[in-house]
Amino acid sequence: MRVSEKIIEGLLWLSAVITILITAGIIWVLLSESISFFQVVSLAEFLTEDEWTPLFAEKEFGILPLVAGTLLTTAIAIAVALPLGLTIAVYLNEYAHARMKQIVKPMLEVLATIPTVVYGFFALTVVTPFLQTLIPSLAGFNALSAGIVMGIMIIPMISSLSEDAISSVPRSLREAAYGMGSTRLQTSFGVMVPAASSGIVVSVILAISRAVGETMIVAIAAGQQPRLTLNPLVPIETITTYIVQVSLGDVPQGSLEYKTIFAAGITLFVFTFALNNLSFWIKKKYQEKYD
Amino acid sequence: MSKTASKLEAIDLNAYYGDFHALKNINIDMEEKAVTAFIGPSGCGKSTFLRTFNRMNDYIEGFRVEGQILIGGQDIYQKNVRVDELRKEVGMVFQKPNPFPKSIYENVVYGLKIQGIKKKSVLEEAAETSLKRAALWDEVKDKLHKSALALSGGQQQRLCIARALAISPSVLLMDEPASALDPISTAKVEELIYELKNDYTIVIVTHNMQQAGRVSDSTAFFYMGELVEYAKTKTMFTSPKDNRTQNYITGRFG
Amino acid sequence: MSKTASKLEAIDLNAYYGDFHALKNINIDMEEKAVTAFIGPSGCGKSTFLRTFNRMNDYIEGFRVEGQILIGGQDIYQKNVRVDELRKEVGMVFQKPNPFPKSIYENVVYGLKIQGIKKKSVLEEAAETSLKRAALWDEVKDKLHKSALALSGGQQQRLCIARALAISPSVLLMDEPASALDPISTAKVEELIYELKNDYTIVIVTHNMQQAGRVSDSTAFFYMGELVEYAKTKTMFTSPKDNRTQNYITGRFG
Amino acid sequence: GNNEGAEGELAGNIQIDGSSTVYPITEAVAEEFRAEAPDVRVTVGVSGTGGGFKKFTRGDIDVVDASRQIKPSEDSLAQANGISYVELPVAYDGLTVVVNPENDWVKDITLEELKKIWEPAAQGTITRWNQIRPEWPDREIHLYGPGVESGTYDYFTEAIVGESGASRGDYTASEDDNVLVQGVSTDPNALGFFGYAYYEENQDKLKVVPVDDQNDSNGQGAILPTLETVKDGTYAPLSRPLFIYVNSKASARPEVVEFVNFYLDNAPTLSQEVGYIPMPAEMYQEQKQKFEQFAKGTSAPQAQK
Amino acid sequence: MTNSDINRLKDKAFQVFGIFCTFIGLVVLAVFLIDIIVEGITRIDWDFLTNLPSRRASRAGILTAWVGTLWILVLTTLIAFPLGVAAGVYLEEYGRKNRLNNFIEINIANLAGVPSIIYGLLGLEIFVRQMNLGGSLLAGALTLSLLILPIIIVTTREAVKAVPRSVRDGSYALGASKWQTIWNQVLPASFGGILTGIILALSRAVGEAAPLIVIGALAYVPFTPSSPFDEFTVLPIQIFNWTSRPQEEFLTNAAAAIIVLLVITFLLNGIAVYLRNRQQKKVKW
Ligand SMILES: Nc1ncnc2c1ncn2[C@@H]1O[C@H](COP(=O)(O)OP(=O)(O)OP(=O)(O)O)[C@@H](O)[C@H]1O
Ligand SMILES: Nc1ncnc2c1ncn2[C@@H]1O[C@H](COP(=O)(O)OP(=O)(O)OP(=O)(O)O)[C@@H](O)[C@H]1O
Ligand SMILES: [Mg+2]
Ligand SMILES: [Mg+2]
Ligand SMILES: O=P([O-])([O-])[O-]
Repeated sequence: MRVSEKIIEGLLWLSAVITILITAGIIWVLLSESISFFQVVSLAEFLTEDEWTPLFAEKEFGILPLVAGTLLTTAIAIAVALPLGLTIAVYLNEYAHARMKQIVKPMLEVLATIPTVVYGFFALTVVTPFLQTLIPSLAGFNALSAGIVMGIMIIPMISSLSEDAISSVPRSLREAAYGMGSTRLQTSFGVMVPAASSGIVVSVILAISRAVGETMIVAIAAGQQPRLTLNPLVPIETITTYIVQVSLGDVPQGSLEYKTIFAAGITLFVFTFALNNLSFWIKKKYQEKYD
Repeated sequence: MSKTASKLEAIDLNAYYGDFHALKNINIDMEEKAVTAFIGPSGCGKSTFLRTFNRMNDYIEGFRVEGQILIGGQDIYQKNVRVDELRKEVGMVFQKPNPFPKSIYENVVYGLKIQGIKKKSVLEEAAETSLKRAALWDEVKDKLHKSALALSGGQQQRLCIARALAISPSVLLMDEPASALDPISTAKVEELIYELKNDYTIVIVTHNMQQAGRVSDSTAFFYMGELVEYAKTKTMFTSPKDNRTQNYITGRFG
Repeated sequence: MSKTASKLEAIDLNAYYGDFHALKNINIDMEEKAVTAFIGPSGCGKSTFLRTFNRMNDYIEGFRVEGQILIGGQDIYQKNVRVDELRKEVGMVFQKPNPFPKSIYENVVYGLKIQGIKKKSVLEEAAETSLKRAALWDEVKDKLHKSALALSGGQQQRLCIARALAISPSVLLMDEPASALDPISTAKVEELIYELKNDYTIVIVTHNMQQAGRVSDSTAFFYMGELVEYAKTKTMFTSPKDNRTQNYITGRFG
Repeated sequence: GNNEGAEGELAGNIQIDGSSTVYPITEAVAEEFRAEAPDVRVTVGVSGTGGGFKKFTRGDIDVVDASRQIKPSEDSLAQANGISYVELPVAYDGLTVVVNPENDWVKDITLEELKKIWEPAAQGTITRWNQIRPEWPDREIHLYGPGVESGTYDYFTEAIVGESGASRGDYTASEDDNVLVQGVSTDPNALGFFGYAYYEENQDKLKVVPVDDQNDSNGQGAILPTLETVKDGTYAPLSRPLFIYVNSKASARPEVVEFVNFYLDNAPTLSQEVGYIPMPAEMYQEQKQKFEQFAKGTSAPQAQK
Repeated sequence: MTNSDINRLKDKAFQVFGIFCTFIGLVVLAVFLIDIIVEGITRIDWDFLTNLPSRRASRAGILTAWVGTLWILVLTTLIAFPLGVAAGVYLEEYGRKNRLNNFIEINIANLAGVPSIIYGLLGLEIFVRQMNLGGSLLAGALTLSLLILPIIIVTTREAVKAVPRSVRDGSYALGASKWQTIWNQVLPASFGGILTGIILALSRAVGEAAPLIVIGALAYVPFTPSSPFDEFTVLPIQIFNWTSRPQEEFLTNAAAAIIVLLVITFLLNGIAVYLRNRQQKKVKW
């Protein structure tokens, strides 16, 4: 019986260790393919060239246009989600009745459960045509509407996590602020939000990381043209879209095209990995310790 | 509200948390520039009552009062009374020190800043005056811009008092202000209360009979939402009229 | 371990949680088929000591013991002792009733089932016997397959006792078994303990001096990890030898 | 592939991949074939002619859709892998240049102008309409075209730039022509090109641009791609045949033989239905015979596995 | 106007703005659902659910897509459920505070933040190429299993942690071994929570398209798969495909397929919420 206990523990341990294998697998797959990529293309070229045409006769391997596309859509998404999400968090926490918060919060969270192809459809068939009535020069594929829709998708990430952070600020601080004659607004932004700032920052970083890695919305609505621009009105291409674009064609193993998606993948991975770890670090280091 | 008229009164006051009747028909009349202590077993309604004087219960869902609370003769539960104005008159200090997670200086001038005062010289002077009044100046003057959270519990509590004083209230409400402090800090806070009563009307909730004896002029004893007895502290501690008061003071329950 | 040799002894026992020295040099010798009560102020180590008799502390990280615990003369902290076998001999009842979130029947037969006993007739008989011993049978016999969580606190605690009895231990450890119960349930549990001592060696931790007086034959008084005094209950309560015991019994502290 | 159907019922898998231009015809044929032989599972992928040939020459698929002829390099790969095949033209296409319907300045375009737009040297430099023709407006030009795996891309670069596979890389490139239609139809500054069927299917969203090859021997001035101009070759040089290639091993399987015959029988109607130009009837007969010969040659030595 | 009037005004203004923001989120959600329902609902009928794909929008159906989605759900559950629960139980019940376990924990948190398309690349190289599974259901299910593993592990840990110590103590005191305690007491008591987590994880998996596209599941598949080694398509990919077509009728099809996908997603989420509420009501420790 003791032996069987040991065996079971061993099996459970193995399952837990598989998660390390997954990470190792991801890193190994990305590295091994992109190392042979970087034997053909120098890292300096990859990071500094301003054109990305690896599939064409005149090959250029500058990742910057894809990075620019990714950052542009992400920035638009955050520009939408941060003010809305934070306002919602403050409103629900400080102004809304408990009952209303109980109803509204899960309703908003529905936004996060909708599959992203659906958002892509929405961006392409509703938001873009609508925006085109306001901005006639807007191209059918553009960073703007993809970014806005992505922003709507991540609102609940920011609003829910920030609301959690704000409501975990001890009551006593809120009372202190009210006790001095603060209005709700002054209490929220003068005391509660600063006190919950690390939690809020973490929520924003996680939202950024999510936006950077988002694929289907941009693949459907943002275009497929690597372009080093900050103009949100024209077609661009994100790292994730590039991977999808190549995957939709044939990618014979070992070819340079095949390797480019791993080089793009590792770039994406580095970004999100850095953001995720930044958020852990902030959480660990700056988590307000109230007792 | 004028500074000189800071007498506190409650007339036929009833308070409810939803269905729960927390304060029952309270009538009391507290002197200006004196210290009144609220005592009574846990849950008897001391804090609830204290908080009616600056309407801190307003934000609790389901809470409501009937009757009147008068400060300087004015009913503060009337429609036209503005809660933020009221609270500038009626400062409050809480059981657990609750400085904002900001610098010491920012804590003290917070109340002024939210009133829209921006002039640095005014703020700095107010900060110094209040910290001095709260007997904290010497200990913190060299680290005004350090985080308030780095202070000891006793210092934090005096900082909270300084913060309350900075907006020049005429009334100070204190809810067990020393219960989270060590004996030495407690002594300092008590001393401070003793000095402040020359200028402020002070109400203090305490569980510590000795403390009530030391700092207060009058004492009110509450029991299960009722005001059982209200008298000069000396009188009450030597010859309580009500049986329950007697039992409580001698430590039979609570 | 044989049923008849269920004398409990501790020899030079020390126990540690990491660096914290929780039990200091304890020597004690408890009678078979008698009730021994452990008393002492909160945190003095009563529970810790009680739990050394069925090695319930084994799973706490950083916990370790030095010295010997003998049951029926055998050192239970020796390598070759199997904890599961030990616990079949030494049943335990906890402060808060902790029935499993299953049916009443499943609760009682759990100990037998994990021993591999599957025969329905055996299990059912055991369930009936144990529930009868725990004076619960009449109250639950019609709802054996209902959830145990639906019982009252007192019934739950007796169910936990029945559950412990079902695997026929010779020793019963009880850690404040009645402290979460109302007076009527408490009386029932005490009565039960009184009856059970004919067949079991019982150790009970209690905060309630009257309870110790009512149910126990001997009493051990602990203070800050030390066994201060151990004597017949009657003797200890009437003429304690140690000052600290005296103070505790008369309610000066704790 | 097994032939396990009862009483001669056809069964098995047929894997097809390749050109997006040919895809609509093959899709239609496969769909109609379902009624004929419900147990044959025909899968049709879209990875471009180049992508299709890569799979075909590896032996991964049975039939490849192609919008150009096989390249010598691909042929030698096939030989190296021991794969022989038969080439079967199935219809004609006119490679179509389109702009957004809101575009009111482009009335026609010359081959030279197309070259100026698409040649590799244009990358990053030709970015505005008035750089192509001064009277066109000073607006950004947004380009949409098939990806490098496409036969259409190869054919277009060959015909326009003069070298297959040579073009600028800063345009929206997709193997899925639907994406290109989406792009052009929603972008007022767009110019793009793809197979005629995708234009025909979306006439209301696109504006076709007549192309002038400045060679009066095959029609004067700018010429629109239509049934006639493609058939009679006046829409030069952008008219071209479309093909399927069949693997020899596959043509030993009855379901494949059946499918290819079905394809050639129905190509005249189906290719026209999806927007292409059928070949003359006798050519289809020729192709059938050619395939019959080929299949016979392969089935004898290659017994079923 | 005094300062305090201004402050009050700002306070009121923010309140209005707060309501506006909150409702904009909800309004967008509503607009969104209504738009899709209006566009797609009339397209949904028996034929739409049972037809194979077709070049004619009016004849095209989603049979292969939803059957593929169902297959993926079942296979993913079979793979991810035991693995995730086992890992969660290990970390919560057996994991001592050592370097390795600490590392595993950080690692799981990290995995939860890896973009899904990266899992696609992992699946492409490992399952599709190295293990030679091709663009099969099995390769897709394996890829999605890895994707949702962190979610399952985290929720399992939370559910297991919520089982009070007293239940474990009760079991140990009766002579049960550690595994007996986990198997007989901890897992049954936390099953509701674990199930909730798994369903939430599956609702995530059901909507994923990107990783499946990367592993190559985009063929026009005119048949329903009959074994885990068959090629497949799923609803999100079918929607993606139709969305990228310019013709109105295909967009209508996409909207109709979206309705079906949303029904599945909301159903899964609804079950999860229901289970969680029931769990919270039932068990009062
Ligand atoms: N927010 C609330 N909602 C409902 N009931 C409340 C609330 N706050 C307090 N009560 C109830 O009102 C009664 C009085 O509470 P109060 O806090 O005033 O007592 P107290 O005398 O200050 O006690 P303590 O000495 O423990 O601080 C108590 O029974 C308490 O349970
Ligand atoms: N798991 C643990 N880790 C560290 N220290 C512990 C642990 N459990 C108990 N202790 C400490 O050991 C000492 C004895 O605890 P124990 O629970 O035995 O006291 P007790 O006499 O039973 O108290 P009570 O009457 O409150 O139950 C206490 O100081 C306690 O803080
Ligand atoms: Mg209180
Ligand atoms: Mg204890
Ligand atoms: O027809 P193509 O997809 O190869 O251009």
